[in-house]
This record gives sequence, structure tokens and C-alpha cells, in this order.
Amino acid sequence: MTLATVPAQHAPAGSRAALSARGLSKSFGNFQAVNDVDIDVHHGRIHALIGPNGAGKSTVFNLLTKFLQPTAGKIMLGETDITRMDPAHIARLGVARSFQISATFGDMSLVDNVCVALQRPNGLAVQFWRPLGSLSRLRPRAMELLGRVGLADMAARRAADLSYGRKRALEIATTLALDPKVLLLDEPLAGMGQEDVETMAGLIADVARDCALLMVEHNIKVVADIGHDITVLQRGEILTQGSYAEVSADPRVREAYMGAEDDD
Amino acid sequence: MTMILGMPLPVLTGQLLIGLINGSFYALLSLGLAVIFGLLRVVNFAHGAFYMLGAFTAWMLGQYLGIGFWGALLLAPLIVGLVGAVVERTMLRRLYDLDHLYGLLFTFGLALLLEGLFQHVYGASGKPFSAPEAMKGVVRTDFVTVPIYRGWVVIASLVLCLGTWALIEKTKIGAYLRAATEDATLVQAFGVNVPLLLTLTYAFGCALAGIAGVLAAPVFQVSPTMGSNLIIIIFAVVVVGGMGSILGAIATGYLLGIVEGLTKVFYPEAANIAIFIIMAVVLMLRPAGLFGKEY
Amino acid sequence: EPYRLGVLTDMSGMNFDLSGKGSEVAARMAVEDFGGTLLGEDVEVIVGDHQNKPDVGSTLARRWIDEENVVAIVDLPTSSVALAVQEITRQSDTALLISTGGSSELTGASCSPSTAQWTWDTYALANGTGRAMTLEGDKNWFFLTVDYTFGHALEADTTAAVEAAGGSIVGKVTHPRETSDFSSYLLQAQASGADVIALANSSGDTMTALKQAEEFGITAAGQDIAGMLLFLTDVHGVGLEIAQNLTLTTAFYWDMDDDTRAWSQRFAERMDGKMPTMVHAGVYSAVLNYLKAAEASGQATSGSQVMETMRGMDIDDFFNRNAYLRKDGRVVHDMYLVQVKTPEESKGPWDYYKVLRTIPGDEAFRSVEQSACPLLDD
Amino acid sequence: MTDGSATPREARGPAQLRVRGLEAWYGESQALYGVDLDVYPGETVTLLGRNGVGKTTTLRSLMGILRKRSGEIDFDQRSILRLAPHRVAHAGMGFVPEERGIFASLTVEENLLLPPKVANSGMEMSLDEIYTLFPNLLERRHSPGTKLSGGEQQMLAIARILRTGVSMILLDEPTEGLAPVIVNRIGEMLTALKAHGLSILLVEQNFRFAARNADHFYVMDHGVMIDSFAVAELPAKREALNTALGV
Amino acid sequence: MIVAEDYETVADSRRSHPAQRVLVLALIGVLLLLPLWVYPVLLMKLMCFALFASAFNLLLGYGGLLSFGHAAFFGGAAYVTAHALKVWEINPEFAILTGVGAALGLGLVIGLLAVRRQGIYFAMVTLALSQMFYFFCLQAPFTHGEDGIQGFSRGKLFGIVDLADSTTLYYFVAAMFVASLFAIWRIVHSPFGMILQAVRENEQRAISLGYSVQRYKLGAFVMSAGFAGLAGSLKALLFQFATLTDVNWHMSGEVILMTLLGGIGSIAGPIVGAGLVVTLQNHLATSGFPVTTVLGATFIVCVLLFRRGIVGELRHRLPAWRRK
Ligand SMILES: Nc1ncnc2c1ncn2[C@@H]1O[C@H](COP(=O)(O)OP(=O)(O)OP(=O)(O)O)[C@@H](O)[C@H]1O
Ligand SMILES: Nc1ncnc2c1ncn2[C@@H]1O[C@H](COP(=O)(O)OP(=O)(O)OP(=O)(O)O)[C@@H](O)[C@H]1O
Ligand SMILES: [Mg+2]
Ligand SMILES: [Mg+2]
Repeated sequence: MTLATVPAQHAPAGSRAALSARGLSKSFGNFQAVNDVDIDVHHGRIHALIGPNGAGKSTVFNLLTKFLQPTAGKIMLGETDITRMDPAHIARLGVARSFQISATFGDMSLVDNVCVALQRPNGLAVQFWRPLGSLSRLRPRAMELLGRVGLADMAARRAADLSYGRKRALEIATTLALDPKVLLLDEPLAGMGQEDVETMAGLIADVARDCALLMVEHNIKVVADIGHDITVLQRGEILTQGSYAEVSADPRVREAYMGAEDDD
Repeated sequence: MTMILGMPLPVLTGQLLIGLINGSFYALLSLGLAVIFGLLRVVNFAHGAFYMLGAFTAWMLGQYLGIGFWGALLLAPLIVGLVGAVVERTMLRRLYDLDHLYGLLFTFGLALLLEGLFQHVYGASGKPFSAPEAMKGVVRTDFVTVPIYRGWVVIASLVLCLGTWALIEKTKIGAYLRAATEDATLVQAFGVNVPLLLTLTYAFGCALAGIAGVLAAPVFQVSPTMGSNLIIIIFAVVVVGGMGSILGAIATGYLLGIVEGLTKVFYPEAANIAIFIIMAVVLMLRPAGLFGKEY
Repeated sequence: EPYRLGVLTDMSGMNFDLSGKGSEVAARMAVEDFGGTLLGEDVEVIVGDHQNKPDVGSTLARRWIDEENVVAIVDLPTSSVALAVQEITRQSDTALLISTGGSSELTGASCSPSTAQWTWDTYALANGTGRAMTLEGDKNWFFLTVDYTFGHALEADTTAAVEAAGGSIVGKVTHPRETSDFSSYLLQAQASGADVIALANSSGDTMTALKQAEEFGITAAGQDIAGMLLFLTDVHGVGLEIAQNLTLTTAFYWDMDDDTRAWSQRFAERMDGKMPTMVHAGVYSAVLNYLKAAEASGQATSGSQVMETMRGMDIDDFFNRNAYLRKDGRVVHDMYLVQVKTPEESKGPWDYYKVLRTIPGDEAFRSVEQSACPLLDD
Repeated sequence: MTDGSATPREARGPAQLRVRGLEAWYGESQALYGVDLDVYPGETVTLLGRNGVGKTTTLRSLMGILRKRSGEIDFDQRSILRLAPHRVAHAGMGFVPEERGIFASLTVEENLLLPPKVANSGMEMSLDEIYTLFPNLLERRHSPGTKLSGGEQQMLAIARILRTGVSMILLDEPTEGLAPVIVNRIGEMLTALKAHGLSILLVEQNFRFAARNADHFYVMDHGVMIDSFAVAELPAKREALNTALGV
Repeated sequence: MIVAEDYETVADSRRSHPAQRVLVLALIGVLLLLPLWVYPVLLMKLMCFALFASAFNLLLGYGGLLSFGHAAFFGGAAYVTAHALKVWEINPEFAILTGVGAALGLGLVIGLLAVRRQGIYFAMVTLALSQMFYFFCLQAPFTHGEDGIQGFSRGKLFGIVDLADSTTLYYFVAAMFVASLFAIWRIVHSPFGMILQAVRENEQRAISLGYSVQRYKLGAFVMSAGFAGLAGSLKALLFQFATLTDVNWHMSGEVILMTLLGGIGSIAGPIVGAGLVVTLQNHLATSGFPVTTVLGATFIVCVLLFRRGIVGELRHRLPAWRRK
């Protein structure tokens, strides 16, 4: 099986990263979960963050989106320093994220789930005096997004009734609705069936053309196929960075993460 | 006479001690509330009613069976605990799978029902109840005046609080209970008889309120509304301490008792509000409460 | 259609013991004693529980008046409800016979020509106790005052009476309503060295304070305690052990003479042996006298005319001594300063008071000059 | 439903777990429509199927966590359909849920020690053995359970059951979200458990992992079993599986 | 999440059916004619409480926040309106505006503190803060303690229309009532209402979509406080008094009962519930049953057996009602 491989263009030299962090650190009490991490995510490129469980990948995500407050370090979104902003504000600046444990609006239909995400970018967030009909212009787009993740035929179901894998797909559709400048996906493919993995990976590769994309993923095959830049994290620190070929050749990475990956 | 902050020393130390005594009741009640909340995720609005039930049971035991204070101290909490167990078994447990707020609403109704019933049967002005003969009288020294009975209450409540804390934080039962709070089904799937555990917990929390009621009977008027006046203060104590934190409930109970006692000296008009002001401040600075953790 | 008397009371709340069911019984007794008919029509007693909510009380009162031919509304515990209902009866000119409601406002600035405040008011209790006790020799007073309008009014009235009688105020402390612990306040009161500690608060607070005063051995150490607002049922509630030696003012005590005993026995038979409080006796007396006055005035629809007739009547009975109805609605009658017996002195249940002195009505109640009632102006 | 390898399996004696005609409902909506399933002693059985076909629901029904169901469930020749979940556990069945179910208010070690010993199958591990198997847990043993990373939590969830002495484990997607090294380690662990004689009912999306570890396979679709075959038949089934699962 | 089990999702009611419009118009018609048969004061009282419960439901049913302190806004506004009418002697419309303004202000203060917490914590914090406000009202001289503010005239609306006549007052109250309900309905079924529901469902997710959830919750809280205040002001105008009962926490409990009894999360639920509780209170007043006990028992039965409330149960039982 093969995936539509995106040609790996190199980041234009000297181009500013869409999202970058310097010296990012986070400790929980005495425990140093993330230590002095530098990371750059460029427009049009997929940056994969991999590493053993507990390496601090989700924590880095939470720091970048300010769901956690870094103990040290600086985060820049293009020219803007976002180190001190609150998470909703950062989201409004165009940084969208998904959650490792899926987060959906359980009691709402799938299409409403996506509509909610579409409302703010379309300037329909605080109008308590306008009828709901004003939202109907968002529906075609919402349906389109659901279609992209293969959920169009269940658009009217309650999100809470979905199986685990489909919730993850919904979550991605919702995230895409923000038309983000920077997209952060935490294990987007976890819990998906093999077939869906392929579609979804294709989708991610597709989306990444128009934004900067950082993802955490344990599915090495997908990472190899669509990732441009790879950062390997171990015990909160960067073990190595580079292309998949470079990184996977590193014996430290093989030992810490991939194990004796058999190639059947 | 030594003066501190414009107060004679005996008055000041006296107030501190009295604050501690009130704190004992706060601690005991908020402890029970915290145990029930911590493990069942039910805000037991009926806690004040169970406290009242404890006091009334003590009175009834004396009135109809001639059982004295010490007997009542033993029996009344058992009876209150039993009532709690029945309530849990027959009604409360149907609400566990629902939003926690339904537990609050249910116990609110229960509180109204119990208070209404007692008011209907025994009237509003309450019943007399006195301390055991051996504990009457006052200790007077240069710095304090303490009724003996109250001194005893402080000690009893300390012992109960620490005992409960040890039971929950230091034993396996405690671990089951804490785990069951988060995912009762799973704990049950591990082979623990969770339904029984929950019944016992609710009964235990209610029994704690019952003990507080018996202890309070000689100090406060035994009346149907004695608990409803207290319950909101206890809520504030639990919020300040950090919901579900056993230690937080105990420490904050004593602390607020003392703070309240001091307000009564320096600015009595604000004594009722003091607790709420503290609560507001704590909420602004530490939304999870003094001892609370944010998960 | 029969004439109806509506007993509007508290059947489920904190006034249940002192008024509640007993008020209903007393009203029924009065109607029976009167013969059960008024101006040739039957008289019926109906009862409403206002739940201490003014809106429930006033909605009910309105319905009674408009739809159920209620000619007089009786009892009215809780001053906010009493004031609200008084507005309604003033508009419809219905007789309002207040026995439990004790706010001085009812016959003060808010007075109404169709109202009679029968039994007591806060002024009378405060003033009666303050004056009488000071005359008995308790010169130095310390106040424990509940911190809202009611408590401040009680305190002010008592202070005036104490000072007029030659006493002085040595200190005071205000406490919030529904305080569960009075020990700090009591210690301050004790430290003040006053002769009397006056409890300017009401039922629940008063009882807790009494209980804790006993606990701290305050009375044992020689200070007197005066309750500004206490009913017989309150004393029954705390028990003699705790209430003993407490001094207070009351409009009625069942064990004063043969008349009071005879009526009270009849009452107790219908109330499982509970003796009447002053408001129960007041309800009886108010209803009976109202019926007499209505009969005499030849009509029952205009409350103010019935009251006018009553003003010309002799309204003395076992409850009212030297009584008359004033223009502001105040029924002026003798009050009594009583002391609570010790457990040793008491011969049985409900044997609680010994009468210290009789306070003549004109001395006990607010004078016409002091009243803010506009009806007194003309 | 085909059962190609009936003879060798049944030669092992009576099935340890025997399920016939299991139906289950979430409220009004039916999720299982007559599921048949056998697990023989010491066997590792894998349940395959796309998202939302009812794999998790099957496990929850077996454990008795999902109460609204009908059919036959026999465990060690005893019906457990009517038993409360804690009784099922005492019959010797252990459960590792999909969402892991790590307790936030307990430390890692408390989480480990939480499940009581329910049976004496001789397969229980000591704490030391567990820590040797999962050194990450040793390192973080005093942190609150949910402060572990997703993968660490998964290890903890499995490790927790190993102490209790159950004779059968229901494992719901144990490799979900795990790094390849850890997946390998869990594979080794399953082999070790099997060597101990434990029976395992595994729900898996990771087909490669399942293929390496299982003796027998079931395939589910829309709440029914559509296929059942032994590991030996796997090569022959590849094509069919490809269409059924998109493997 | 505390919602009626068959919660009317925003999407369901997106299109208002023509039949619904006819029904609403018919109901308004009935409202206009009702004083011909029913006692107007009772009707007005019902409307005040129905509005109060609807305001409460705006927060609970659609925002998922259970406030145990709504009496503060209801009673607080009643006090301010009463004071404005009695002491400042301003026109009733301004008195009501001041009352609502006070409720909004109080809502902002209490809301700022309370929205930091969720669920049960939120309930307890609002309870405690409103109790603090109760003590303030008890002690502040302008409320006249136990007596309350009593005996003022209703004044002339815009200086022209005399409200002393209860039929005139009735139409004024009815107009305010219908307008407020429409406003609440509009808020719930608006883009804002949609986000509010999303926040209720999953706060973290809503944040990650760029919504400042605290502001949405605060917004809903303040709006709810404002409508509760309007209900309180109207009640003060109607009865011509404002007393402690309306700021007491029992009132907060009662409004919860009304909403729960009628059905959470629908427009009709709180109205039905309020009607029932008020009627029940009036009826029990002369029945000889102990009121608190009966209310307590009703509460328990509702929570255990009829969580959907009357309206919710009806909808559930009569499938024809909820045409798809
Ligand atoms: N709590 C629930 N309430 C209602 N329906 C549910 C619930 N949980 C699952 N379902 C439905 O039951 C069906 C089976 O779900 P189940 O979770 O068993 O699937 P699964 O095979 O485990 O899928 P996955 O691989 O995605 O975990 C699905 O259609 C799902 O939508
Ligand atoms: N809130 C927290 N408090 C304390 N420790 C934490 C907290 N969140 C994460 N940790 C710890 O920080 C480390 C990194 O966790 P993180 O969730 O970032 O790992 P991860 O790389 O995403 O792992 P996985 O691939 O398993 O999801 C873990 O050891 C975890 O226990
Ligand atoms: Mg992670
Ligand atoms: Mg599953």
C-alpha cells in the first residue's frame, strides 16, 4: 500500500517559520516534562513530532497552544510573540489543534459540531440577537468538511453516539474548519482502521499545502510517507531533528523509539 | 492587663479558643460533606438535615427511651447512618450515572422534606437538651473561660477528623473509594463490590453529621432548622478548602471558625459575611480552593 | 352566603408553635362561644398558610375578600406579610385583627382604620421590660442586638424606657441574625459588668443565646437576662433549666386567675394539652369582640365601621384588662412583667411564669404623641 | 459463519468462554445482534473489525458493565450473564478498557495495587516483576496516574491486571497510541502471559500486531460475527480480510 | 451535563414551523383575554415567576450552569425598584430600569467570581455569594429588615398611564412578559446560543476553537440575571412591596424546582413549572398540608422519576408533538 507522497520541498532558506519556539521548558513540580525545546514549523510543510510515550509530545502541544503555561521559553507565531496570550486568543490568531483524547460536542449533531467551528471565522459568534437561520450559510462548508473525513452520511447523528475512530475523524473536520495558519494534530490517526488511516493521511498531506502543520503520530509508516521534517523527542529533550531518512538512520532513534521494527 | 490590638488578653485568647470550638463543628460537618462529595460526587445538601436528625435522635432517645447523652452519642450516629444507607440504597444511587447536579437537587429536596416533617411533628421552637452532668461547669483561668463540655467537643472532633482522614488517605478502602469516584464501573470490574462501598460511604458521611448533631445538641437549640442555617456556611468552608479534599475541609473548618471568632470581636457586624468574603478572595486567587487540586 | 373569618397564619414555618394551629383553634372557639351566627348568617372560620411569604399572603387575602366573602382576617404572624395584607384590607375596607404580628409600624406610619393590633407590639415588650426592670433595681444594661431594623428598633425603644426610668446603658454588641454561637458576645456582656443582659432579638437567636448563657454560667454569676421578645412556647422549647430567672413582658399568661385558667383549659383540651400563648388568647379575644362589634354596628362589610363601633365599646374580657381600641388601631391593655420559674418552683408542664408586676396599658404602649399614625392627627 | 479449524480447537477441551446469541443495547438502540464466540484455555483470540462494529461493546457485555443484553455467556461452564461486574471479576476475568481507566487521584503505584486479588490461577505477577517489565512505571511510580503520558497509561492499565490472578484478560486495543518499541514490548508481554497459561481476548485495529500474537481470529461487522478462522488460515484469508477491513 | 434527556438541540428548532407560529399567536391571544376569567393579580404573579424561571433556564438549560443564587437578582431588583418608587418617586419605567440595572451589575460581580468554576462548584459559589447578598439586604437600613419596603404607589407609566388599575397593569406586565420570552428565545436560538451550547458540551474544545469561554458564560450569566431582575422588578411593582423572602436562598431553590418540574431546556418548561409551583403554593395554603414537606417530596419525585419535567415528558410521550 502506498500513500500519495508529497514531494519534500525544502523550506526556503531564511524564510520565517510560521510557528516557532525557543528554549521551551515545562516542569510539573520536580518533574521536567519538556526541557529546552526549539522547534520551527514552516508553511506548507508537515512537521512530525515523534518519540516514545511520555517523551513530552502532548505537553509541547499544550505549551504551543498555551493550554499549559511554559516555565521558560518563547513562542512566536510569525512576527507575533504569543508566549503570554491566552489559548482562545491564540486560536483566534489561526492556530488550530486537535486533542489526543477526542474532544467533540457530544450532544450536538456532527454538522453542528463543525458549524460551531465555522462560526467565529465567519463573524457569527456573539450575535445573540440574530436568528439561527443566519448560520445556514455555513452548512455547505460544514457538509463539505464532513465529506472529506467520510462522515457526510451521518451528519445528523449525535457526536456522542459515534464510535471512537469516527470521533477522531470528526475532530479533524472540526479543526480544519478553522482554516488554520498553523495546524497541530495530536495523534490524528490513533484508533482509526487501516483504510481510514490512508484516507486521513492523504487528507492531512493535502491540507498541509496551505498551512504549517505539526503532528504527533506513532504510525511510523505515515510519518515516513508524509512528514517533511521530523523532530524526535525523548525525556522532554530533542534527540535529533531532520528528514525521515536522516532520523530513522540514527541508531539512538531506533533504540529509543522504533525498536527492532520488522519490515514485513 | 496585657493588651493586644486594643483587646485585653483574656478576651482575645478566649475568642480564639471559642473560634476553635465553632471550628470543630465546621470541620466535622465539612469533613462529612467532603467525604460524601469526594467519593460519591454528591453535594449532600441534606447534610444539615442529617445533623439536625442526629440532634433530634439524641433527644428522642432520651425522651422516649431514657437513654442519656453517652448512649445517644453512640446510638444516634448509627441510626442516622442507617437512614443514610436506606436513602442511598433506595434513591440516591439511581442518580450516580447522571450529572452531579441531580445529586445536589435530590438532597436539597430531601433536606426540605426532613425539615418540613420535623417542623410539622415537633414544632419550630425546638427541644431542650443538656450536657451530661459531669461536663457542666466552666474552667476559668487568667486567660480563658471555657465550658468543660466545649473543651471536650474540640477533642472529640479532632479525634474524629484525624481518624477519618487516616481511614481514607492511608488504607486500601480509601484507595477503592477514591478510584470509585472517578470510574465506579471499572473498579467494580476489578472485583470490588462498589455498590456496597458507596452505601457505606454515604452512611458514614451522614453518621459524621449525626455525631456533630449530638455534640451540638447541648450547645445549640435542638430545632428543625438548626442544620439549614449552617449548611451554607459549611458549603463555603468546603469551597474554600477545596472540594473533595479531606484535609482541606478539616483545616479550613478550624481556620474559618477562628477567623469568624475574631471578626466577632473586631467587627461583629461582618461576622456572618466574613466567611463569604474569604471565599470570594480565595476564589479569585486560587480557584480550586486552598487545598484543592485541579485535575 | 356565610360570613367567613380568615385565619391567615404560619402553618409550616417558624411561627407554627406560637401561632399556627392554636390560632385556628382559638378563632373557632370564639365563633362557637359567640353562637356561630352573625347578623342572621352563619359564621365560618377558614385557614390559610401564608408560608411567611408576603406574596402568598396577599394573593390569598385578596382572593378571600373578593371571592369568599371573608369579612375579617385574623392573626398575621411575620411583619412583612402583615404589612402587605394591611395594604389590601385598607383598600377593601376589610377588618384586620392582628394578634401575632408585632411590628409597631402596623399602628404607626402604616396604620389603617380597619385594623386592630390586638395583643402586643415590639414597643410594648421592649418598653415594658426596660422600664419595669429598671424600676426593680437593674440599672445597668448591656444589649445583645440582632443587626437589622427589628433589633435596632427594639434596642432603641428599650433604651428610651431604661433611661427614662433612671437606668443607663453600659454597652452593646450587635450580632447577625441566625447566629449559631453567642459565646463571644456573651463574654463581652459578662465582662461589661452590667446588671442586665438584654436580648434584643427574636425566637431562634434568643433561645440559642439563653442556652449558651447558661453554659457559660452567666446567670449563675449574678447577671440577669431579659428577653425582649419571647413567647411561652419558646420557654417550653428551651426548658426551665435554661430559661429560669429570665425576665420578660407578656400580654397574657394562662395561670393568672380563674378566668384565664378556665379558658386555657378548654383551649388545651383541643390542643393535646398545649397551653395557649398570648397570641392564641389574643386571637380568641379579637374574634369574639369583632363579632360583638359587627353585630352592634349592624353590618360586617365595612371593617372601619366595625372598628368605629368597637372604639365605643367596652372590650374587657379575661384577656383584655382595662382595654380600649385606639384610633391608630392599637388595642391598649395591661401587660405583665413576668419571670421564668426555676425547675424547683415549677409544679408541672407549662407552669412557667410568676408575675412580677402589672404594667398599665398606657404605660406599656406607645403614647398617641409618639405615634406616627396619620389617623391620629384629625 | 465458517469455522474452518473446529477440530484442533475443540480438542483442547471445553471452551473457557462460550458466547452464544449475544445481543446488547445502548438504551433503545441495539449494538450487538447475536454474537457467537469461543475462547479456549490458554488461547489468544483476536476480534477484528472496523470502527464502530461493536468490538468494545462485546467486551463490555461480557464483563457485565453493559447490563442490557441477552443470550448465553458461560465462563468456565458457568453462566455469568446475571452476575454483577465484581462477581464476574471474581470468576477470573480481567478487563483493560479502551480508554485505559487510569485513576487521577491515585498514584501510579496505587493504581497498580488497586485491583484486589480475585483468583488464584497461579498467573499473578509480583510488583517487582511488573516493574521489570515496565521500567517507565517504576520511575514515575509516585506521580498521579493520569499525569502519565498516553502510552505510559496504557502500560499501567495492562500491568494493573497482571497482579490479580485472573485466568482470562479482555484487552481493548492495547497498542492504540503506543510507540513502536512499546508495541513490541507489549507483544512480548502477551507471549509471556500466554506462556503462563492465560487466555486472552484481544480487540485490535493494528492488524500486524494481531497477526503476530493471536491463535484465532474473529471478524465482526455491524454487530455480528462474519468470520472465524485459525492463525494457520491467515494467508488464505488475506484477500477476504482486505475487503472486509481494508487491511 | 444537566439537560432534559431529549434535549431540544439547537438544530432541531432551527426552523420554526408554521404550526408553531400559529400556536404562539393563539397563546398570546389567550393571554390577552385571560383576565376576563382569571384573577389578574394571580395571572401577573404567575407571569413574574414564569419569567424568573425562564431567566434561570436560560442559564441552566442552555448554558449548562446551575445557579443556586438567582434569588439575589430577583429580590435585589425588587428592592431597588421598590426603593426607587417609594423614596425617589420616579416613573415606574425608570424604576424597573434601575432594578434591572442593579440586577445586571450584581450579575456581573457574582458572575465574574462564579464562572471561574464549573458544575457543582459553580452552584455552591453562587449560593454562597447570594447568601452574602442576603445578609447585606437584611442589615442594610433601606430594606427595612423584616418589614420590607411596603406601601408605595405604582405611579404612572411614562407619566401618563396610571398603573393603579390592575387591568392596565396586567397588559403592561403581559407585554413585558411576552417581549422578554421572545428575547430569551431569540438569544437561545442565535449564533451566541449555539456557542453557548458548545461551551457547555466541551469547554476545552471550545477554547481551542478560539472562543473565550469565560466571556460566553459571563454573558449568559449577566443576561440571565437581567431577566431575573426584570421579573423581580415587575413583581415589586405588582405587589407594591419588596421583602426578604425574595432574596432568601429558598427562593433560589424554588426557581430550580419550577424549572425542573416544567422541564429544563425548553421555552415552555419553566413557564409550566412556575405555573404549577405558584398554584401549588396557593392551593396548599388552604389545604392543611405542610408546604415545605410537600415541596421537598415533589422535588425528590421529580429528580428520581420525571427528570424531563412535565413538558419534556409530554414531548417524549407524544411523538406527534415533535414532528421531524
Ligand atoms: N454509549 C453509547 N451510546 C450509544 N451508542 C453507542 C455507545 N457506545 C457505542 N455506541 C454505538 O455502538 C456501536 C458499536 O460501538 P463500539 O464502541 O462497540 O465499536 P468498536 O467496534 O469498539 O469501534 P472502535 O474501533 O471505533 O472502538 C457503534 O455504532 C456506536 O456508535
Ligand atoms: N499535568 C501534568 N502534571 C504532571 N506530569 C505531567 C502532566 N502532563 C504530563 N505529565 C508528564 O509529562 C510527561 C510527558 O507527557 P506527554 O503527555 O507530553 O507525553 P507524550 O509524549 O504525549 O506521550 P504519548 O505518546 O504517550 O501521548 C509524562 O511523563 C507525563 O507523565
Ligand atoms: Mg501524548
Ligand atoms: Mg472500541
